[in-house]
Amino acid sequence: MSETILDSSLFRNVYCYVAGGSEGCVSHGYSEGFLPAGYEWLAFAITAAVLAILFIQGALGGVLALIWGERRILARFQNRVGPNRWGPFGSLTSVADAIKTMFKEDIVPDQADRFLFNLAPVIMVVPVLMVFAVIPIGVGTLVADLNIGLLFVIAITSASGLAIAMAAWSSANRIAIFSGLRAVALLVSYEIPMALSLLGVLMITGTLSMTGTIEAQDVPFIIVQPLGFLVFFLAALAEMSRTPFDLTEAESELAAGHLNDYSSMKFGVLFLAEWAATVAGAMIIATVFLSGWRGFSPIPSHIWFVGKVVAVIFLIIWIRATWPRLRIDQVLSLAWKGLFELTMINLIVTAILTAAMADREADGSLFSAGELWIMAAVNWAVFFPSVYLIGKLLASKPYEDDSSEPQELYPVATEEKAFEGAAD
Amino acid sequence: MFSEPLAWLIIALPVAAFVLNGTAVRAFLGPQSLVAGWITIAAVAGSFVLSIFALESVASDGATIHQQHDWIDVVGLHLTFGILLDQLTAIMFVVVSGVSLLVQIYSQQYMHGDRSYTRYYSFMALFTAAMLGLVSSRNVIQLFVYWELVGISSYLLIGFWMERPSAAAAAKKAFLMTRFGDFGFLLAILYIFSVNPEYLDIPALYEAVGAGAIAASVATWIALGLFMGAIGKSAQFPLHSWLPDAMEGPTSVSALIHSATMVTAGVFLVARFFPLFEASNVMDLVALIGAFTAVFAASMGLVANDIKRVLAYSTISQLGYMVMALGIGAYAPALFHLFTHAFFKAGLFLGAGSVHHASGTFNMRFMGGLRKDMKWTYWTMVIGSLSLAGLFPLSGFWSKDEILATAFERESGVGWVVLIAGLVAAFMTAFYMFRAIYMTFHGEYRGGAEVEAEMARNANLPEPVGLGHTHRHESPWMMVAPLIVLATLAVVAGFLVNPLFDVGPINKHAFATFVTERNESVFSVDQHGDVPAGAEESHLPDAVHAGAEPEFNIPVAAVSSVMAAGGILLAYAMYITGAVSPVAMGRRLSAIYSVLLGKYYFDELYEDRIVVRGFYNRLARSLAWFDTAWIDNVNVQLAKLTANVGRGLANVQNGQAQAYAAVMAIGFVVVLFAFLVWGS
Amino acid sequence: MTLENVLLVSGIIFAIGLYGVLSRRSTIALLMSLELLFNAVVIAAVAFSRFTPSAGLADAGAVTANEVRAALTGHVFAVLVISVAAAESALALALIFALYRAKETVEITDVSEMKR
Amino acid sequence: MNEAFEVPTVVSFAFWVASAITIAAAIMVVTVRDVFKAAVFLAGSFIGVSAIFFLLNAEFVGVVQILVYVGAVSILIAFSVMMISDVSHGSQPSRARYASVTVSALVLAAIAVTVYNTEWTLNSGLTDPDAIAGLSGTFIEDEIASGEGRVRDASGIQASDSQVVQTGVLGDSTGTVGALLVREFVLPFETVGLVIVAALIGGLALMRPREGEPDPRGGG
Repeated sequence: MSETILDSSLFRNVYCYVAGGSEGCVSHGYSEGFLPAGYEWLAFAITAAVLAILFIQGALGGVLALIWGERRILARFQNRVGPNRWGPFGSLTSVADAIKTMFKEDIVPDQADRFLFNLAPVIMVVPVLMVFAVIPIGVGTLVADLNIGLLFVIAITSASGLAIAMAAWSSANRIAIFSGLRAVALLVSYEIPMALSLLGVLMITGTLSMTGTIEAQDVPFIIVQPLGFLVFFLAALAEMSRTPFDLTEAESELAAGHLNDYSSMKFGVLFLAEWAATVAGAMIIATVFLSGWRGFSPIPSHIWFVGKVVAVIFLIIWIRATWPRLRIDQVLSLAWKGLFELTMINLIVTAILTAAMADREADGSLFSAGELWIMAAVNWAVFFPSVYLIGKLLASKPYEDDSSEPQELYPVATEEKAFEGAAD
Repeated sequence: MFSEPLAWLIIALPVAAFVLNGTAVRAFLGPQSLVAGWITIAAVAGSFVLSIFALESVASDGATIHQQHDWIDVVGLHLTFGILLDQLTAIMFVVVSGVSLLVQIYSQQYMHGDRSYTRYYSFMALFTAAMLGLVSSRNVIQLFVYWELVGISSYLLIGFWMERPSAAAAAKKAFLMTRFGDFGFLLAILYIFSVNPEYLDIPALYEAVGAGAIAASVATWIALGLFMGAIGKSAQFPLHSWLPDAMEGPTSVSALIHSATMVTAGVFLVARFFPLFEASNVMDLVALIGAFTAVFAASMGLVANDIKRVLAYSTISQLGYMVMALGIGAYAPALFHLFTHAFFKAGLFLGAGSVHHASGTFNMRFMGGLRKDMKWTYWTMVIGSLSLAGLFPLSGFWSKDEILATAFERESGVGWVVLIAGLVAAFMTAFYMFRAIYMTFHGEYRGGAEVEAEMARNANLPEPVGLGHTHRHESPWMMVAPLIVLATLAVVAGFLVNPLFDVGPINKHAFATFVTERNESVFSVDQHGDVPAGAEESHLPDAVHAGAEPEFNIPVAAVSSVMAAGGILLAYAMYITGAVSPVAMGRRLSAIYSVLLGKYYFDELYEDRIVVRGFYNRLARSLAWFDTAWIDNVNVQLAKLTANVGRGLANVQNGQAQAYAAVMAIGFVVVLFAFLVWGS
Repeated sequence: MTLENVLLVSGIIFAIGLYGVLSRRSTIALLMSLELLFNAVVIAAVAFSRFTPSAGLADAGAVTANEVRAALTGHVFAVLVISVAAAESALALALIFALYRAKETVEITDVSEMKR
Repeated sequence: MNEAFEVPTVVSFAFWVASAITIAAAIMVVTVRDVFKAAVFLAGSFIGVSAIFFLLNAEFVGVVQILVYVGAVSILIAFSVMMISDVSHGSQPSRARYASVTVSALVLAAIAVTVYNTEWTLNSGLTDPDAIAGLSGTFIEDEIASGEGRVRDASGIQASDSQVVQTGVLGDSTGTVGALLVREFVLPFETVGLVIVAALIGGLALMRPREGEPDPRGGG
């Protein structure tokens, strides 16, 4: 189709294999494909389908691996063995679970709105899978190098709130609706710090493209943008509804919230979407803050990327194993009173730094490693006092619940929380 | 050469202190944090050091006119701003930042424990910044902005203890009366603008005046307006009555704002536009108003019982001195007096604060005998009073004497008036200052704040506000040290700065020469120096005319010294020996006494006669009648008509928003089709 | 896809939104229809930006980068309109909530205090 | 017809598909009873509009459309529907249905007639090669940034001129729109910011529980 799309080597490889004779491919050195000229649109469709299947399968595989890995690692943390029966080290347990889920009965509640009830899993999973298309998992290995990649990711993932609202509403279940309300409030709140924390990175790179972001990272942005990383990481945890922000599907309290009435493969798809979101989130963090596929030479870029993603996922699991869950008011006030301020501080400091640093506007070049190190030094100097200050301000006002005392009503709730990890 | 960023830094440092105190310190460290004081002291100290450098730079390199920056640049309006660092500015820089620094140090103890300590320091920093900006403004509108900033910070500080109704009222009064004068200032600015917007730039104005490009009549109107602003700010007659009331603010505020700096802004304004005044016909008016104020205010000071009010009247009187000096063209002596007056008057005010610290009251009737308890305060105040009275060889003597000598030299009618007024005022000044000293420090202790409160209770009067606790001892060193510094300056500043003959490295008439002969943009150099090319046609006054080298006139000095000594002696006779009974004197001259005690009934004139009777009863009533009988009536008839029409049309409104939207859409379609059919 | 066709699509969406504004009774549904109106306008703005030249480009001759940028004014307006629409919807929802709290209803036909 | 402004058939086809989806979803929005379902269709319609934007080479506007409308506005509306129990039983169409249809049809007719009766000055009528190069070809980014350089044809660019050569305005609009927003249109941009702040504060003020009323945080 257009030159831009052919920049992606992955796409080019498949496309030009199918339609090698087309104009763009010849200039890239491909000789001949098996489709005649004039059928470029067919080649395009075939390529798209092939890549889509490839990436969805990849994402699914990643999710299965993640589920297995999480259960194993959590078990380690909790001094258990974890799944170890099916396959080597229990690695096929997830597959078995998936098969079991598929063969369960598909139940639709009587009062449910069938249309929305069936649509919700689709809306939930499609945006997450679309995110995989713009993440470069190696040099040139991505479906589409959008020049608005980061914005695309933020925009596309924001649709998941609608899916949750649909799932909750169509279940016609009070608990699901309450859970859905909480989830939507949480998602909407955390989208703001998430987007704003990326602005700091954006100011430094001057591009929204994922590839451009990686290329700008002579120094990984986790070092240059500590505040941005902290906020983005926490906001991403909340968006993926991971511990400690997983109160929307708190199994012990809300009976898995908006997923309550789903069963069989619809449940499977919703569940898949959440875990795929974790993988996607870890990939974005690795791309934006850990310099993506960059590394030193003998090890191929794909391995670097996967290694970084695994590290981020391990961190997420670690947090799940160690931290208790927050209350909804704590979660929301963290977003509005904590992370929002931190992003503002980060934005101001970064804006001043980028303005003061170089005349990038004049020559259009990126910041050099030295300049990035200076930025990193200033940002770290700002990081500690501001986190301390905001933390102090947040901690200074305990929540006063004047309506009732929930602890008296449910005295066992706290104990259940302690064993929540073991229930997996 | 003093670079422009440094000059801006002089202003920016207190601004930074203001912002820091007002936001961060108050929010994070609380309203009583001592840090606020240290921040302001550090900032003002920085400004002071930079001011010294600025003065040194001007002394060695001459005036620096920094470049203009665009402020507003739209069609038909081009405003600029910039720094004008000339001799006048340099001296004002040093005076303002120096006195401010001492006052800030003093306040650290004086305001200790006040519940709005941080607010005090942020306002003081704001004031200092505004005053420093005022004296260094290059553009008249820039100057006006700072002028109003000075006014607002004065308002905020007078009303600092706003929980007291009297303080709030005093702040309001000060603000309104100075605003009244500012109105004239604003008119003058508008007039300058209408004549030629370029003249808003002060150096350009100097140049135009020097080239005779501004007609005398034009200059007169501008100068009148400017002088109106000066009258308001410098509390000259007839806009004087706000200054005594302004003593409701903290004493340190009075010391900084209402004696040494802000009130001299009016004098500064006249000095800043001195060539314009010279070219106009208002110089005599300036001299007469100044002379009248000098005597008039001093006379009210004779009978005041509140020590701060005595000092306030004295301030007005001394400002009148400066204004009348400017009026007779004695530019250098006026500034010299401004310079010396700043030190001893600030010292006296700080001393009054120190006395209040010990006795808990400002009312001199309840003081007495404090000499034994507070030696440092006593001696510094005596030195200040002697200097203010103008006794040889203290600084007040030299500066006052130059004014009188110049008046004597003028040998004109106005000159004689000024001379006589100056002598009378000198006598009165000496009397009331020593009356104050004797009532405060000599005799028996009369109980202080507790007794005053008790007497008020016995007489069924409301308890006087602002009373503290009596604990008779010397104030802490942080308060005494500024007093000592100021007293030292009051002793030596006058002679050392502007000696009659060469003293070591200091040249003869160093100060006067500095502000006049070196100031070539305002004064053409006299016959001693080089006459610049084209100076023959120049309309600028020459330096000698502006009082650069007055002859030391021994008869005048002797007469003024005798007058001052006579005043002191009279006070001694009345309040120490009792040879002349104050009570008997008051009874014999009861008519004059009550007029003086009633402050010539100016407050009553303004509030009762002019505002209540004039405005409210006459003007407002007649306007109200016109309003009801004509304007309202027309409206009522129109409203009735509208109501009748509306009642008929109301049925169109059915309250359904969608119906309105539908009508709107139909209207859109109609307009569009009409356009398609008949349009284009 | 010509300018006329895009504008026609925009007009159709506008008309649908207008129908919604005129016929729905629930204020929330009304708000949704309003958003459709906004969208129609934004489509038109972007379409003009895509298909019509800016003033400087219309007369052949020198073309500067600024004039090329001016061709994207429509996009800028689109972004501004979208932002304002977002603010508007937030405020409208707050109004709806306030209405619901005050009158226990969100039907616009029940809100006719402005009558007479 | 210039080559550069010709719309490919595939894009045209995609446009009609997107328009059909958008219009169908929009019709559902205004006709369906269940308000929540209407909100979901509204989101669908928004996505369709965003697709139209992409096809009109307005990628940035398209993404903003998804971000703001799908990600925020429709979620907010769905949220409100969930909070306000009054609408859960659906929204009855008002009595003025047929009048509304008439009025809307009139407006549509007016728009259609206007659109097809106007002589539009189209880009495709341009003959100046510079203009065509600027609108469809390539040019150097820093010239655009400074606003001074003349647009040059892609072939005229030497490698030394600039490292960054980007596709023409109609190809990649994001950077240019961003520059426009913070340079030429900075005042409207800031004003919109103010409007949003005002709307937020207004919303908060309206939602605040008044004296004696139950706290809305109690949940609808």
